[in-house]
This record gives sequence, structure tokens and C-alpha cells, in this order.
Amino acid sequence: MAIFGNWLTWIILLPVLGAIGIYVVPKRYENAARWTALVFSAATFVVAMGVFFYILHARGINGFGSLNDLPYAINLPWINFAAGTTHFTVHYFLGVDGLSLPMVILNALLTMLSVIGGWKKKNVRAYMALLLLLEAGVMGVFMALDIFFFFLMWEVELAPMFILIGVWGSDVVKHGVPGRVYSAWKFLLYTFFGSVFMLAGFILLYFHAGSSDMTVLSHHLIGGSTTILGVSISLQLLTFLLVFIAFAVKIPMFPFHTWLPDAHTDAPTEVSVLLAGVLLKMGAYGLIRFCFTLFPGGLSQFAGVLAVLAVINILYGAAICLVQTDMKKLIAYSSVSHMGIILLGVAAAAGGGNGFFTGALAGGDLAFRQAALTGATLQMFSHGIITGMLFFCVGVVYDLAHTREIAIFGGIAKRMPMLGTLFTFAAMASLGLPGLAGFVAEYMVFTSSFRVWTIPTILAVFTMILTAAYLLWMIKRVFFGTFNKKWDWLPDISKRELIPLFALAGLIVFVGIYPAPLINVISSSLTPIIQSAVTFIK
Amino acid sequence: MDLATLLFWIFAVIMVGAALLVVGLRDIVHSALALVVVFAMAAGVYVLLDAEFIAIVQILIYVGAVTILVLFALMLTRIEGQRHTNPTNKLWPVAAVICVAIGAVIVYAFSESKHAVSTTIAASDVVKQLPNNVVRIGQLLYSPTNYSYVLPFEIASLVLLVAIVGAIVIGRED
Amino acid sequence: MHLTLEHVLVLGAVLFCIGLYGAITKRNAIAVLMSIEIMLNAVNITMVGFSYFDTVKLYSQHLTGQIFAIFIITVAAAEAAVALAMVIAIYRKRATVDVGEIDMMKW
Amino acid sequence: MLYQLSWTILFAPLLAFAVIIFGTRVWDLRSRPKVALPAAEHGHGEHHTDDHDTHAVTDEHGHGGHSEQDEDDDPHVPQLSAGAKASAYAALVIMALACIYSWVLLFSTVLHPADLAAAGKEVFAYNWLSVGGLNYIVGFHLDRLGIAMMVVVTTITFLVQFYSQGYMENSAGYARFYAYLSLFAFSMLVIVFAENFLVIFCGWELVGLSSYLLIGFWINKRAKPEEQRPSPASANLQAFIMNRIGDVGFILGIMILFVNTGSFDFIAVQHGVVHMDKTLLGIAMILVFCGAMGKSAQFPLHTWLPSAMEGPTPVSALIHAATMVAAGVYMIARTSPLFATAAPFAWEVVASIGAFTAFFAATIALVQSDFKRVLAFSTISQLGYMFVGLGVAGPEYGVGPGMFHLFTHAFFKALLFLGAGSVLHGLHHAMHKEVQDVRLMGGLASKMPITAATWLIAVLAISGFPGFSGFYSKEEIIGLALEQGHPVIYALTLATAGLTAFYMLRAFILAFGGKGGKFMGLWGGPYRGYGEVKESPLYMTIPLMLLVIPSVLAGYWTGFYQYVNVSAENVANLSIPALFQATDTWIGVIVSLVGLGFAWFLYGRVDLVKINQVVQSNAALRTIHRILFNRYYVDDLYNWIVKYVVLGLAALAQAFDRYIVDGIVNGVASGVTGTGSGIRRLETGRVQSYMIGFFGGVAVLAVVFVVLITTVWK
Repeated sequence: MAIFGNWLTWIILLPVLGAIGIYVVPKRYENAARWTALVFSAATFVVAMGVFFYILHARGINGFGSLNDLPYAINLPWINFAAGTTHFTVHYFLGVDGLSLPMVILNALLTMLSVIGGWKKKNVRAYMALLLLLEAGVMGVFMALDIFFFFLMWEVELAPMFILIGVWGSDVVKHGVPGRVYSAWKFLLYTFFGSVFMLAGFILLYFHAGSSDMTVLSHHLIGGSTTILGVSISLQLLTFLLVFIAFAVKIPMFPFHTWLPDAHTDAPTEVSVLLAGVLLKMGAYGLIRFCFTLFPGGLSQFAGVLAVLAVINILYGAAICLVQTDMKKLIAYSSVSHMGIILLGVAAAAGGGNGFFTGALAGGDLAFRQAALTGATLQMFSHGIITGMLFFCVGVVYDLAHTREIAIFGGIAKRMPMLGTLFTFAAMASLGLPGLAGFVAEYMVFTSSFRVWTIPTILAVFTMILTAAYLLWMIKRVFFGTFNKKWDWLPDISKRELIPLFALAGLIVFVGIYPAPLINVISSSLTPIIQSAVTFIK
Repeated sequence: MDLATLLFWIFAVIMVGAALLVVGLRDIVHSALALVVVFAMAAGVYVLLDAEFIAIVQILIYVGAVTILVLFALMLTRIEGQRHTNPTNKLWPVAAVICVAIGAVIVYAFSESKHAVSTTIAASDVVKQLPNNVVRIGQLLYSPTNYSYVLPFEIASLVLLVAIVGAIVIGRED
Repeated sequence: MHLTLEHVLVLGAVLFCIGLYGAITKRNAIAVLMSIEIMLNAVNITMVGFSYFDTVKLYSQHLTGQIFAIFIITVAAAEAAVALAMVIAIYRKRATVDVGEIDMMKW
Repeated sequence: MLYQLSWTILFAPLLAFAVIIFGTRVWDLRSRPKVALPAAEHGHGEHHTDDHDTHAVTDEHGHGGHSEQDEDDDPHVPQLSAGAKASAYAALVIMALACIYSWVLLFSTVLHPADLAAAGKEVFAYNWLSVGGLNYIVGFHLDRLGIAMMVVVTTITFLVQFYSQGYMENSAGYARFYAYLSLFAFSMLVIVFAENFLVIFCGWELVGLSSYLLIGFWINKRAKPEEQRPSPASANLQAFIMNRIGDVGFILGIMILFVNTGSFDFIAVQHGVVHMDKTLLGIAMILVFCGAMGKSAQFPLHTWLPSAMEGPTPVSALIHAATMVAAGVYMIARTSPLFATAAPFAWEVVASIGAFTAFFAATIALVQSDFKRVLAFSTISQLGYMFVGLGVAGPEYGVGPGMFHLFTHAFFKALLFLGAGSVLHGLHHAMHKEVQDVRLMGGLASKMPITAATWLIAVLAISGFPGFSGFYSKEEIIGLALEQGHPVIYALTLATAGLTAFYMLRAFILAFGGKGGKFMGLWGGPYRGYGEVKESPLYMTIPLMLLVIPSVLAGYWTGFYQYVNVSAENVANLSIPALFQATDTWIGVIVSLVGLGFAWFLYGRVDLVKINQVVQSNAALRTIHRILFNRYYVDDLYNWIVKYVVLGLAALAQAFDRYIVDGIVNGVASGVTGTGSGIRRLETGRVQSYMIGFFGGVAVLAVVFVVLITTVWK
């Protein structure tokens, strides 16, 4: 079977097999379940890295291709029927390029680390199995290149997430129900709300373009306009908006963001890590992969609004962080703020700009757009590892102290020096300290979007102050300052918990100091996208 | 006005009057007796319309069986000390409006509208090919080969069986 | 003035409406059932009328309307049996046959 | 080759940092005895940054008289482990080598100027990333400006590290301290070597990090509200955020330059801005200057520096006096060609803010009673001078005057701080608590003669006493202000010179002298504290003595002006003879002498208590004193803004989020469920009401149908 001859299939299949495997081992061997999960997630990671090195070996660092030139893919017909004159076809089409492969690797890595982090969870078999299923779903999202297959995977990912939050979440009562139930439903319904529009957009796209295949669609961008309730709207903008709502919910973009703080506060640690690390990236990925590639015209028309929303995301999220009393909620809102940078980058890459700077330069506007989009993509990756690390750190505190209330801690770095160090490190990375991963993307996006959207960028830069303020203030109140005797019994972080933190810290430093390889991988795939987009807009 | 029309009018007026009594009388037993009249008049109308078999069945089943059944049920569910055994609820004005509206629309539908079924063929024009149609009904119901309703008939008999069993199960004292 | 289809149909319609009125307004469950019987009869009359006044004479051989009526009578008989059994069962449980007090279908 | 390999200087401290963090510090921690608690398990392998260690796991009770609070304030170990000592030695050896190398570079460039092109030489670079046509390059280069700064950085870092062996004795975080110092040295050298705005910004943030870590070195130390002293944990937060505020301006400036020139490289930008709008360039440069304002603690971003004194004193000497705060000046000097191209208001803003800050900080320093805080404000004030020097010099004098003051100031200010540290160290041992209030000192000169003597020299140097280094650099700036036609700035700087002389000698006499001492109260006198004060160990006094040399002599190297690229004919105007011939020089000297004399007269002859009584009894003096003592209430203003405006807005946003945005979401949800349960009530369960619904619907539809048939569809 051709389908099993392709490693991409196995990237999705291995976690599923792992989930089944966990249930195959008898219930009393809990350790066996853990090791099964670890082995399968590690295997997935290895396969993902294998694909990376295969492409690297075959085509070089700049050869990660694009939709029209996929370095590694599999495309098989899957659903095919004709109703009257209408043909309906869906392909089993998986492929990776420089945009999706970093996300695939990130997902594999974070899942593996989450398995290690969640080693001691109660009801561990189900937990591990669901983590693996979640991984499989997200992998599918990142690799699917058929819009309906993508949609399917987009929905598949919801189920394990829903259960993970709903079962292992916190019991603090919210709106009259346990928080985990409230948040799980909020997460699910909110995402569904977006999905409905996405499906509508995809169907509209399908019947206008006649194909669900991304490579075909990216060649034949839809055009023209249509009339809805007497209002004439360009088809590009209409489909863009429909599809974008789903991504906006997932990113999450103001005003669709309120599910995120709830989901984060109520989710267990590892789920928060994955939620912030990869699930939010699904939205950003979709924005670039689908909206940017297929609806450049619509995106360009919308870019001004998007830039404003991005600034709201950035500043509003940061401002709210200042008054949070819960560590996890603080980090959740900081995610809102940081994801705004991605939006700003995308807006800058697609937007017409406000034309303050028009001087001819080497590379011209295009170079700045490219830098903005590459920065946004890099931000997806670096925010994933940094926020993942922050959540792991909070998780360690929570597991020991059973609270995340900032105010009741104080000076606990005295008892948890190692954790204090790593937490400070992660906070520094998050606030964009040079030499660490967060800085690279932020710097790229800000410096290049400044040329396109000057005023929004000027406003957005002030997040540097706010980010530093809320993160370091939180660190100060929790770890430094007068020692609260109540926490005299706290042990420091355990060796097992150190593994994910060290792994992420190493990655953060590497990306921060030498981002060129990652940038090359990403930009080799983004260049064709942005070029065709700019051509279309003109 | 020929005889058939005259008879029809007689039957119809009595029938409508009896039906009004069924829904109007205060004593439910009287209502049930009025219902007998309705059924009987219906049988008369069937005869007028060349449906002798239906008319016989009507007499047998409705006047004979259903009415008795109703009377038995009334007897079994008698509530002591109730003067109005057949009361009307508060919805009656609404119901009256709805009924009048529906009736008017039906009448309008087949009389005025051009979409309506339109026939003015008199009974005298009908060419009778058979002295009566009982044989024909028998063929239609039982003939296993020809164009017939044998399958629905069997299903109907099954429905009856189920109904009998169901009635026994439901009505049984536990 | 001959007997026309309109006569029959009007009769059926009037009977149907009377039955409907009764079915909606009567509080005694048995009265409701009786009203329903009236409605069924109204329909039967209509059916038989159609059968009689069928313009395409060829098909009058088929007597479709009358067959309909037979089936309706059959089902009506079954319905009456079951419904009355239910009324009696309910009466035994609740000591009432007032439809307004029977609201077991409520949420 | 000599120059090409200079990147080793840059990476040497990073090496030291890595060696300590991954090597000797782990050794140190593992060798500590584990008591009571399950001690912190320090995993092997890589931790990539700072390391807040466990101090108190090991015992404190050996030190009699240490309370619980003291243990939190400054945790100690009974004796340093081999690992801790090895950390210090590693840092010292590496820094000594770097220091020697940088001096070699200095001498060789002085002796053979032709060897190193004026534009400098790229010594190390790699492509950080490149996208489209834009290249983000991490590049380091070496030029004379950099060498001058590098000498300052490495020398003072080395001396401070040497000194810290005494000051940080038995500190539980000994190894950590050296790691941070090395990290700082690396970050500072990144700025020095930076070839483009990207790298200088990186260095900029990294020194911010090291500063953050070092100010907050005593992680659990408490605030002392009665002395208006914040806790280190608050002070470092304040420092970092204040710097970030400046950095926002900096990065905005960089962005304006970048989008107009498409490059970060200093040289390329310099070529690129020629075609740029001069006003826009001016705005960009002022934004860049904002970064310098943050880092160099210029008004209004100055409040973090006095708070930063909560860090260990060697740190104050190194970072918050000699090097890091001067990075702002260095950066402006580095970008001075851009300032020169920009509209003239850019330089004027720099000079004006510098002059105002110099005066402003000097007035505050007049009344401070905290020994270190006097020095902090004097640093702010002197940094103001440097900006004046850069701002007024104009194209003909270039960066020379400003940089020269940076150069000399670094030595004597480091000396002042290290001397202060020596005093505090002595008092800590005497009184078994941390004392920084001058009102508890007095007459220490007879007890700590070396410290006192070196301190006095530094005081004279900073006051601009003729013959000391400060005289040459400072009078030059004051003179230039007049010469280049900035009378207001001249007046401010001149007044500041007098104030500086006054408050520095005041601080000296309050600490080391007093009424009844020798030389009219200059030397010795009554000691207002308690306990037996002894001179500090040699580890601490040797750096003091060594620093005396440049504090005096650095001023005589007027070749410095030419060294940092001032054309030869203008250098003649800046030479020592020219300085001595100018009238305004002697005006400045007289002002300084008046300040010195007044301080000597007042504090050497009158009791401190008495002065206080006089001030308190006079309403005007009392008001002025209170305003100055509270630092013009700027800190309170900022606190107020943060507390009510910033946090208020944040709380507002939070409320908006919770009640409006989320309220709509939850409102929609409860709307749906509410509608559902409302509609549920329609389900009466009565068949007849359903029948009404059903047949009513039929009737309505039928009527509608009829109406349609008769009207529309006819």
C-alpha cells in the first residue's frame, strides 16, 4: 500500500498506534503505559526529524520547497463521488515544507516532553493515550494539504483536547460548574463556532475553484465578486473572512480570545504546554498556509484592520497581564499578546501599508514583507518553545504547592533555586532578551513591519515595556523578595521535571544565537508564497 | 332534484346535526348515542355513493363495535358526582376559529381555486359496469397475482393483531 | 340539481371541522376519541366520494378510494381499541379521564 | 593579527561565565553539606543562564549574632568551598588576560596609529539571519573608540573582581557572583565591539540582564522603608523596566534608520542617511538617545540608578558607575556621525538633557544621607556632563570631550564606589548590620587611612581640583559649552561643578572626618556609630591604591582626543596649555574651590546635629531640604503613575475583558440556554395544546396560501 510507504503517514499513525498500544498493556502495569507513550512519541519525533534530515540531505537548507515544489508528500484519492454533474473529491494529501515542518517537529518535541512531564498523572493510561491522539490530530492539521482533509484533522484534534481539559482539569468552580467543565465546553464550542465558518468558506472555495487540492488552489486563485443581501463583496475577501474566523478564534485574536485564559487556567500542565505550544499555532499556520496563499487579495484588503487588531492583541493582552493574580492566567494572556506579533507580521506582509516610507532600497518593500512574514513564522516556533517552558515551570510550582496564586508566594527561589533560574530564563526569553529565541522573531517583525504599518508598529513596540513588567514582576513576587516562611518545606525541581526544561532551554538558546538555519528553512518556503501573493495583489 | 340528491341532503343534515350534538352535548353518554347516528348516516351516504360494501362494514364496525367499545369505556371510567361528563376546555374559541378557517380553506380550495379538483359529472352519467363492486373489492384485496392490495392488506391485519395484543396488555389490570 | 362531488366534499369538510373542534376542545378523553372517529368518517366520506366521481372511468375499476376507506376503517378500529385501553389504564392510575390533567409528555 | 584576534577579549568573559556555571559552580554546590531539607538537586548538564542558588541550605549559625533576617539579607557560608574559590580564580585569570590584551591594543594603537585604520576592523562576524535582501549580521569590529572603552571595561572589571574577593567573603553566592560579573563583562564588551545596531541592541539588553541579576543578587533581602531603600528584588525590576522604556525609544530609532537605509551597520547607515530627511533623522537620533537616557540614567529615566545601589557595592562600582551607565555615552559617541548629519536640534537635545540632569542630580546629592546614594546621584550628574560634552562639541571636536570625561570618570568613580564599599564592609563587621547612613559614620579616616586617602584623591578628582584627572576632562566640557555658544548650558554645568565639589567633600567629611578632626575636621574626628572599625583587607585596598594612579594621571593623556578621531588642528585647542590659558577654566576652578571650601568650612567645623537643627528651624531651608531629600518627588510621582494610571488602565482592561468581551461570550451562551429553557415551558404535555399548535399552523399556512393564490400567483 502506497499509503504506508510514506513516512508522513507514519507521523500521524505512530501516535495513534501508541494510544492503542497503551490500552493493549494490562491495566496494572502503569509504568508500561508510560513507557509505551514515551517510546511512541519519541518514535514520532525521530520520524519527523528523519524527514527533516532527508530533505536537508536531498535538497539543502534552502530547498524546503513550497506548495508547487513539495520536497516530501503523498497524494492519494480518498473520497470520490459524483452527484449529478457535481463531482466531489477529497484527497489524502499530506506534505511538508519549510512552513509546516518546523511545526511538525515542534509538536513532536513538545508531546514527547509532555509525556515526560505528565509521568505522575493520575489515571495515567487514558492521559497518555489522549496526549498521543492529540498529537496525531495536530500533526494532521500541519501536514494536510487538502482543504477538506485539513478540516477533518482540525476537528479531530478537538476531541482529545476536550476530554483532557474536562477530565484532568482544575475543579475550581466557575459560573456554577467545575472550571474544567466550563473551560472544556468553552474551548469546544468556540472552536466549533469558528469551524462552521471555515467549512462554509472551504465549500465556497471548492465550488468556485473546483478542487480541494492546495497545489491546484494555489495556482488558480479565485477572483470576482458576489452579492450577499444586496452587498457586493469580492469573493476573495468573503472566503478569506469566513476561513479567517476559525483561525482568529484559534490564534486567538481579540475579541475571540477569552476561551484561552479559561482553557489554560483549567487545563493540566502538559495540556497547557501543548495548547500554547502547538494548538494556537494551528491558527497562525492556517492564516499563512491558507489565507495568505489562497486569498492574498482578501487578506490584503483586510490587512489594515488586521494590523489594528494585532496591536490591540499585543497591548491589550499585555496590559491585562499586569493585574493577573494567577500565574497561569498571566502566561495565558501573555500568549494573547505574543500571538499578536504574528498577526502584525502577517498584516505587514500582506498590507498595503500607510506609505510613510517609500524610498527605494535594495530588495525594496518585498524584502521587508518577507522579513515580516518570516519573523511571524519564527515567532510561532519560538513562542511555542518559550511558552511551553513557562508552563512547565508553573506546572512544577503547582504540583508542589497546589496553588498558582501569585500573592501567596514570596522569595521561594531560596528553596527552589534551580526552578527560579529556569523560570527567570524562560521569562527573559519571553520578554525578548537578545540571544534567546523570543528576541529574533520580535525584532524581525517589528523592524520590518515598521516600514509597512508604521503607527501600529510604534504602538506595538511598547509591549517590550509591558512584557518585561508583568513577567519580571510576577517572578519577583513569586521567587524573589522577602521569603515567606510558609514555603520552607518546598523541595526543588526533580530530575525528571528538569528534562523538558533543559531541552527547551537548549533549543531557546540555539535559536536565539543562531537562527539562520531555521530562518533559511522557513523562508525558502515563504518566498514563493509571498511572491505570488504580491503579484496577485498588484 | 333527484332522489339521490334528496337523500343525500337528508343524510347530510342529520349527520352534521348529530355530529354537532356529539361535540355539544353535556352528557357523554348522549354524545355517544349521537355518534351512533353519525355513523349510521355515514353508512347511508356510502350507499348513495355506490359503496355498498363500505356501508355494510361501517354499520358492522362502527355502529356495532366501536360504539359499544366506547360505551363500555364510558362505563368503566365513570366518575361519581360529575354532572357535566362531557365538559369543554378553555381553548374552544381558538379551536372554533381554527376549524372555521380550515373548513373555509378546504371549501375554497375545491370550489373557487383553479387549482382545485373540478368535476361536475352527475351520478346519472356514471356508466355502471358492475351491479355492485363487492367482487371487485375482493379481487383488489386478495388477488395474489394481479394488480392488488394484498400486501397492505396483510400489513393491516398485522396492525390489527398488534392492536389487539396491545390493547390487552395496556388495559390489563396488573 | 344533481348530486355532485362538491356536495360530498363539503359534507366531509364540515364533518372534519366538527370533529376537529371536538378533538381540541373536549376534556373527556373518550369524547376526544369520539371526535376523532368523526374526523375519520369525514375522511372516509371524502374518499368514497372521490372514488364515485372519478372522471377517468377506466380507473373506477380500481376503486382506490374505497380501498382507502377500508384501510382507514381497519386502522381506526385498531386505534379505537388501543386508545380506549389506554384511557382505561390511565383512569385506573390517575382516576381521571380529563385530557387537561394528563400531561405526562411534559419535559 | 594582533587586532584580528581581539575577539578573544570579547569571548573571554563568556568563557569564564560558562566555566563557572557549568563547572566550578556545580562543584561548589555539590561540595556543600546537605542539611535538614532535601537539598536542591542541581542537575548536571546545561543550564544556560544565571543561577540563583540556594544560600541558606547550608548553615548560618556559625556566625554569631546573625539573625534570621540577616541570613535572608546576605546568606553566608562558614567558609568558601574549593569550587567557589576556583570560580573566582577562573574569572580573575581570564579577565586579567583580557585586560592585559586590551592594554596591549591600546599602547600599540597609540604608538603605531597607522596599524589600525580609523574606520576600524571587523574581527568576528556571522550571518545571524538573512531574508530577502535584508541581512541581519552579528558582527564585531575593533576601532580606537572601542579600544578606549574596552580598556576601561576590562581594567575596572578586573579590579572589581579582585576587590570582590574581600568584599564577598563567605558569601553563599560567591561563585554565582563571579559568574554574573563575567556575564556582565561579556555583555559590555558586546556593546564595545558592536559593529551594527543589532549587536549593540543585543549588548544593550544583555547588560540590562546582568544589571538585573546583579542588583537582585541578594534575592531575599528585605526592603528598608525607614531608609527609603527598596528591596533588591524591587530595585532590579525597576532598573530593568526603566531601561526598557528607554529601549523602546532606541529600537524605534533603529527602526526608522533601518527602514530608510535597509541596514543596521553603522557605516552603511551612515552612508544611507545622507539622503534622508534631516528632521526625520533628528527624530530618529533623539529616539536612539532615549535608549542612552535609560541606560545612563538621565532625567526623566534616572530613578532606577539610586535604587540600583541595593546591589552589592562592587557591582555598583563596576556597572552603575564606571561602565554600563557610560554605555549610553559610548553609544551616542558611536553614532555621533549620524547626529552630525541630523538636524542640529538632535545634539541640542542631548546637551540640554545632559546639562539639566547634571544640575538636577547634583542638587539632590547635596542632602542625601545614604553614602552610596550620594555617589549614585553624582554618577547621574557626571553622566550628564558627558552628554553635554558630546552635545556641545560639534563636528570639530567630535566625541573627544565627552568620551574623555567617560574615561577619567570611570576610574575615579570606581575608586569612590570601591572606597565606599570598603567603608561599608568595615562598618558591617563592626556593627554586625548593614549601615549606609552617613549619620552613623564619621571620623573613619583615622581608622581606615588607606581608604580615606584614596577616597580624598577621588573626591578631588571629581571636583575638578587642578592637577587631577577630573579637572582636565570636566573643565574642557564646561569651557566648550561657553565657546560653542550655549550660555545656559554653561551656567548649569558651572553651577554643577560647584555643587559637585560641595557634596563630594561633604560626603567625605561626614564619613571620614568631622568636627574635631585634624586639618580642620578633614581627617578623623568623632565616630557616630559603634563597634570596632578596622581597615579592610588587602584584597580590597590594593584595587583602591591602583585606581588612584589613573584617577590622577588619566587627565594628562590629551592624546586621547586625537585617539578617538578628532582632527589634529582642533586638538591643539584641547591641549593642556590651551586649557590653562583659558579664562573660563579658572572661573570653573574658582567655583569648584568655593564649593570645596564651603563644605570644608561647614562640615569640618560644625556638628552634624547642629546643621540639621538650623535647617529644620528655617522654613525655607526645611522645605528645600525636604524636596531635595525626597528627590523632587519624582520617585513618588512614578510610583503614583504606575500604581494608579498603569495598573488602573490594566485593571480597566481586565474588567473590560471579563465583563464585556467575555460577558458577551457568556451572554450568548446563557442566552441560548435561557431561550431553550424558556421555550421548554411551551411544552405543556397536553395533547390539545399541541393540536392547537399543529392545526393552528395548518390554518395559518392555508390562509396564507389562499391569499397568495388569490393575489400573487394569479
